[in-house]
Amino acid sequence: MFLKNIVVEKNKEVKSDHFIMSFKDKEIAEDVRKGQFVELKINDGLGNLLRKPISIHDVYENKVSLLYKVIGKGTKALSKYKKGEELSILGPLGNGFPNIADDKEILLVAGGIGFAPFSLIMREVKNWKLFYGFRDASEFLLEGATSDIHYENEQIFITTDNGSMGTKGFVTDKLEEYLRENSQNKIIFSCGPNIMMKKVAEIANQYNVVSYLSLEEYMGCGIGVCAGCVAKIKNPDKPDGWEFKKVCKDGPVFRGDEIIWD
Amino acid sequence: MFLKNIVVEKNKEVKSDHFIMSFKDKEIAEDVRKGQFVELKINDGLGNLLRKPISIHDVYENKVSLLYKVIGKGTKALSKYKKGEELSILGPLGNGFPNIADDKEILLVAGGIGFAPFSLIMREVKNWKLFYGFRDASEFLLEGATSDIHYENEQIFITTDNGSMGTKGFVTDKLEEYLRENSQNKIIFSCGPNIMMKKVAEIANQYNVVSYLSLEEYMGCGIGVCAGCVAKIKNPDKPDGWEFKKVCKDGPVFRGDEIIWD
Amino acid sequence: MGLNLKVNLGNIELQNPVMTASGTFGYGDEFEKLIDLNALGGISIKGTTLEERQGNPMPRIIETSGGMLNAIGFQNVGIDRFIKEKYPYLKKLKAKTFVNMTANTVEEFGVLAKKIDELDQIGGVEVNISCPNIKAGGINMGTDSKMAASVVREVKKNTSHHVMVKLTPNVTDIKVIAKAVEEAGADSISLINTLVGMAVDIKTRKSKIANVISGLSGPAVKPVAVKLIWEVVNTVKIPVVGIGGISTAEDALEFLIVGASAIQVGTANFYNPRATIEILEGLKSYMKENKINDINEVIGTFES
Amino acid sequence: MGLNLKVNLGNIELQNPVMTASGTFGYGDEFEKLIDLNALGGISIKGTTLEERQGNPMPRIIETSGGMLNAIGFQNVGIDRFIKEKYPYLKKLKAKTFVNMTANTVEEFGVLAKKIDELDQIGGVEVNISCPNIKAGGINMGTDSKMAASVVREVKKNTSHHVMVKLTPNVTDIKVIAKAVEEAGADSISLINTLVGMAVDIKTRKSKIANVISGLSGPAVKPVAVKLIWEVVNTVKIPVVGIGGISTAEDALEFLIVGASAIQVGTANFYNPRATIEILEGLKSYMKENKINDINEVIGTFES
Ligand SMILES: Cc1cc2nc3c(=O)[nH]c(=O)nc-3n(C[C@H](O)[C@H](O)[C@H](O)COP(=O)(O)OP(=O)(O)OC[C@H]3O[C@@H](n4cnc5c(N)ncnc54)[C@H](O)[C@@H]3O)c2cc1C
Ligand SMILES: Cc1cc2nc3c(=O)[nH]c(=O)nc-3n(C[C@H](O)[C@H](O)[C@H](O)COP(=O)(O)OP(=O)(O)OC[C@H]3O[C@@H](n4cnc5c(N)ncnc54)[C@H](O)[C@@H]3O)c2cc1C
Ligand SMILES: Cc1cc2nc3c(=O)[nH]c(=O)nc-3n(C[C@H](O)[C@H](O)[C@H](O)COP(=O)(O)O)c2cc1C
Ligand SMILES: Cc1cc2nc3c(=O)[nH]c(=O)nc-3n(C[C@H](O)[C@H](O)[C@H](O)COP(=O)(O)O)c2cc1C
Ligand code: FES
Ligand code: FES
Repeated sequence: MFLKNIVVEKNKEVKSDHFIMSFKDKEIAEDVRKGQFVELKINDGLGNLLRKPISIHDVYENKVSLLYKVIGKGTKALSKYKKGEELSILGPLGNGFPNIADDKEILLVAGGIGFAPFSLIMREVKNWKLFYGFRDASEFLLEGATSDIHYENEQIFITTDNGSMGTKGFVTDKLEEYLRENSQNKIIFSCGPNIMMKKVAEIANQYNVVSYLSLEEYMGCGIGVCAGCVAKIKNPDKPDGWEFKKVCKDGPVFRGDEIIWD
Repeated sequence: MFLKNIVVEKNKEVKSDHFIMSFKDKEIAEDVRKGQFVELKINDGLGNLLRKPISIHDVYENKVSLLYKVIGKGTKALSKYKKGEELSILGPLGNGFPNIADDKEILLVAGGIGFAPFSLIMREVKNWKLFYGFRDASEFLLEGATSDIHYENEQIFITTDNGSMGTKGFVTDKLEEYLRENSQNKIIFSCGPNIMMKKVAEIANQYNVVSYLSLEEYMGCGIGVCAGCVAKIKNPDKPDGWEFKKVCKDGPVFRGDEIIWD
Repeated sequence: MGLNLKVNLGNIELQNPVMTASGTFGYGDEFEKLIDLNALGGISIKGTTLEERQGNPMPRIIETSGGMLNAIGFQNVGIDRFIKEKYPYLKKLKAKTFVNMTANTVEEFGVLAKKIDELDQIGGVEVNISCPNIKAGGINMGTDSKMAASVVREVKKNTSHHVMVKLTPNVTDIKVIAKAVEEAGADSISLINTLVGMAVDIKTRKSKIANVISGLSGPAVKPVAVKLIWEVVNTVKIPVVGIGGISTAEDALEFLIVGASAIQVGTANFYNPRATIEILEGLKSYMKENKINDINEVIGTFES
Repeated sequence: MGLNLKVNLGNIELQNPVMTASGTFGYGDEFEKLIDLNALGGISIKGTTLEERQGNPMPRIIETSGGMLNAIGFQNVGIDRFIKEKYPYLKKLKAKTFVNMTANTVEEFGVLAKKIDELDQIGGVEVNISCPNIKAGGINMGTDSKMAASVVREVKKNTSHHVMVKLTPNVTDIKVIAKAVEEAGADSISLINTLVGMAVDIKTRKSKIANVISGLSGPAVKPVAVKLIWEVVNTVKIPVVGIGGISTAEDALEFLIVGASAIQVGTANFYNPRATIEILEGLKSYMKENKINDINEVIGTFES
């Protein structure tokens, strides 16, 4: 974990409202594990007091990149940063996805901007398939954001809400379809809206596949001291059979069968 | 008075920490009277909540310019504005300096950045002399800021704190020296630190010259509704012989012999 | 399709719930070049006292993080000059005028109320009870339920106008004060007035505000205001007017949703003189987007 | 020339006046990669209760203008696990540990104090009395001078450690509470805890925080904090520790100048994990610039 000012090398809109920001930093690049995130301090006065969590999208030869969607005032202000400007960054943070032996196939299930942390996995791991759902073709991030990652078309399953690309419908339906045929030696990594991930956990359970889900919560500190970002995680040792774990420090990735959704 | 977004045309450091910002606006340009000011909303989140008052430095063919010194976070943020960016502006505000018949000589007495409102006068009025005091030669704004205004060297009396330009000493001493010789048909306009203007008022009184001083106070609204910016002004009709007048609306220019300093 | 923005404060109707807060809008006229005053629901004038007052020494205001401190000290023209010089302008507006007033004794509140009672074209009086009671050794009347109630009774005795009572947030239990003023006859309650605050100049080691103690307002105080208004709404039956850090339609909606029947915009008028109008426009957009015809369908719909 | 930054809180000495505030610094260890913990004056740990607690449902925090709201609900490991798992690390630091604790009954405060009394390497306990008293129908103990005093007496009875009592700002008259806890034996007072607040999601019309009522902290509250601390300093003889919106050395100096003997940094730790260290450096620069050798020459030098 580092706290430092990085110098923005690129900050560019790749699809409507979706930006990639990149910077060079050897220490961070070498320290990153897949699925970790950073906390950015956006300095536009006091309008954005707290840091903003953004996943590490990709790392390549000391270049770290973030893929983010503008949804509010923080990300809006982030999108205004220009090449050469400095930004205080805290990270890498959290426990990412586990390392998986090559004989297992990793099924990546992404919903919308939830695709962000998967680039690094697609780059460094061989045996994967991507199930990627989004609203409209204009939000397809695979080309704009990760043009230099090599993959076969058969590795990718796309669904959109409006059918403008891939199959019209839910990405979780595609996932189930696939698992129905081949559920051996699979493992699921997922990131996206809660409603989607809950479904992923159900399907994983149904097909007896282990799933790892990357959760999102509003964060105060990012380092486990404020307890602002918790998720209900099963723990038989606790009186009620669960405890609140910190998404920033104990997560953001948790096993799907240990998460209690309510 | 207008409330509008202007587009920054220029925002450039002319001397160390002294900037000129200019923009084109016909309505404001035509409405301005000498010694008025505007209130700028610096939009860097909530770090600068209130507007900042800045004098109208110069107006020339619909181009309005402001001359300001970076002294705190507001002016710092102002200095970051780039050509093409928008800025909300409220003004022109206040009562400026009175119009003076040509047969009177106007003695402009400026201290440091207090020089700001005088450019417009030097441009539009003929019969003036400038008494201009500042700390160090590096803060001399006459060349950097007003290069296209024509004047004779005899019209200008300079003093600096360290003697690096003009005479070493107080500008008010120069003023007195001058008045000692010629106090007929003179009128004084002054802008600068309170301590200087208080002295100007004393000298004016001593030589029986009318003086108009432009006061500075922390401002809330700039339009006379908050009563945050008052100055003690003589008024025989009030029980104590004075009242608090609003610098933003009743001023910023007041007659020197009516101001009560305490 | 016409949107209804009319709201009622007990016996009076406002053409919409957007008012201005006392001390931040002068007597209205200063804003006539900047906004259409006739578009507003109401205008609460600068706190008026029996005699003209010059107020506190300078400096009186300073910016803080997300807010500002002020200690103006009720500089105002006094009730008689208000009636002669300011009222004629205000009475012609569609926005209802609320005569915000304050005093240092219960009796003086009565005298003021009687004078205001003569004005036939106002929305009501707004009684600012956050003032030191000189006879009771300077205790803030707004923090003592008995004193607060006696001020309200005295005002009610002297005017048949709508009596809005403005509460201070600087109390342990706002419910007690709210109940007391309701029982004393208040027709509505407005809150919050400023939070007490202070700021130090580390160079001079003196206060940044001459009066030392000052009042905090602006976006910084909004969460405190929303909470107190929600508590008061759940305590009294009379209408409540929400104030505190409102600068956008979203802010205003927070207050309406927790149950405020109207809102007042204060500090925002300084940095955005068009804030009130923009809030009004924003309320209309919200209603359209959410297919709401009547703003009253928003008020008090908070789900806890 | 050596600068002296040592300050005394009654019977204990801190190597400098910069502490961290409870709930914003965990148990210290999380910061070890980011700052030199041995450089701090003191660390107040996350509010500890008798039993482990899971706290409130999510969401628990939200940003506001210049501040943030939180309703964590005292998620913590409980006093026994604190002693076993966290204390061994903390006791080795030069920064003095203050065990911040809270409970819902007076008796439980006593039990906690007794357990803490066993720890020989701490600076003291910090008693957070802003908690509902279950036996007294949920009234906040920090807002009632009698309850506050009885908590302090119970704690004093059960420990010989330094007892710092942390006050809530949500009261009409802080002087009454401060006097009561001083008379009950408090060795020092720290304040402010958070201001009560609330925020509404205008889309769902529900609270943005699951618990509805939450606590406001951060730069937004600083003016309120400075004012209350100044009042308490002028009321009691025991040392006062200033908290509330401190994020820079200038902020810290405001509190020291009005008379705080030390300060605690809270929310700033989140957005600037190096805030404490930067404050410390800033204090030193201020002393050098103003030719002050001893930080105690700054404390309480406010000229009103
Ligand atoms: C571990 C983690 C990784 C993330 N990775 C990415 C990513 O790679 N790309 C991406 O586009 N987004 C990512 N997000 C989401 C991103 O943090 C939010 O979109 C961003 O904080 C929104 O800020 P805003 O000011 O623009 O929006 P706001 O207007 O402040 O709020 C919009 C919504 O964003 C969420 N949000 C706001 N602030 C925070 C905060 N401090 N912590 C958590 N949630 C917040 C809230 O749910 C809020 O309702 C991630 C979130 C987490 C927790
Ligand atoms: C009528 C008038 C005309 C002015 N004209 C000019 C000009 O032409 N050029 C120029 O450089 N400066 C001018 N000033 C001063 C200018 O307004 C301040 O320098 C500026 O507001 C400082 O803001 P800041 O945030 O940079 O400083 P801060 O760090 O906020 O404060 C530094 C000091 O600036 C003053 N100040 C800060 N905010 C305000 C405010 N809202 N209103 C008044 N004073 C404030 C205070 O005395 C404060 O101590 C004028 C002021 C007034 C009242
Ligand atoms: C400069 C200033 C002057 C004020 N004067 C008065 C006043 O005279 N009477 C009154 O009842 N409230 C007064 N207030 C309080 C406001 O009406 C309002 O209650 C408070 O500022 C909170 O709202 P805001 O955050 O929108 O400003 C004043 C506030 C400010 C900032
Ligand atoms: C997320 C969070 C958790 C907190 N938890 C506690 C706590 O457990 N015990 C306590 O006494 N104060 C707690 N506080 C209050 C802080 O210690 C401090 O008094 C308050 O936040 C004001 O200081 P600040 O503005 O510097 O944050 C908490 C504050 C925050 C923001
Ligand atoms: S964000 Fe603070 S504990 Fe996770
Ligand atoms: S700044 Fe508000 S009255 Fe002058």
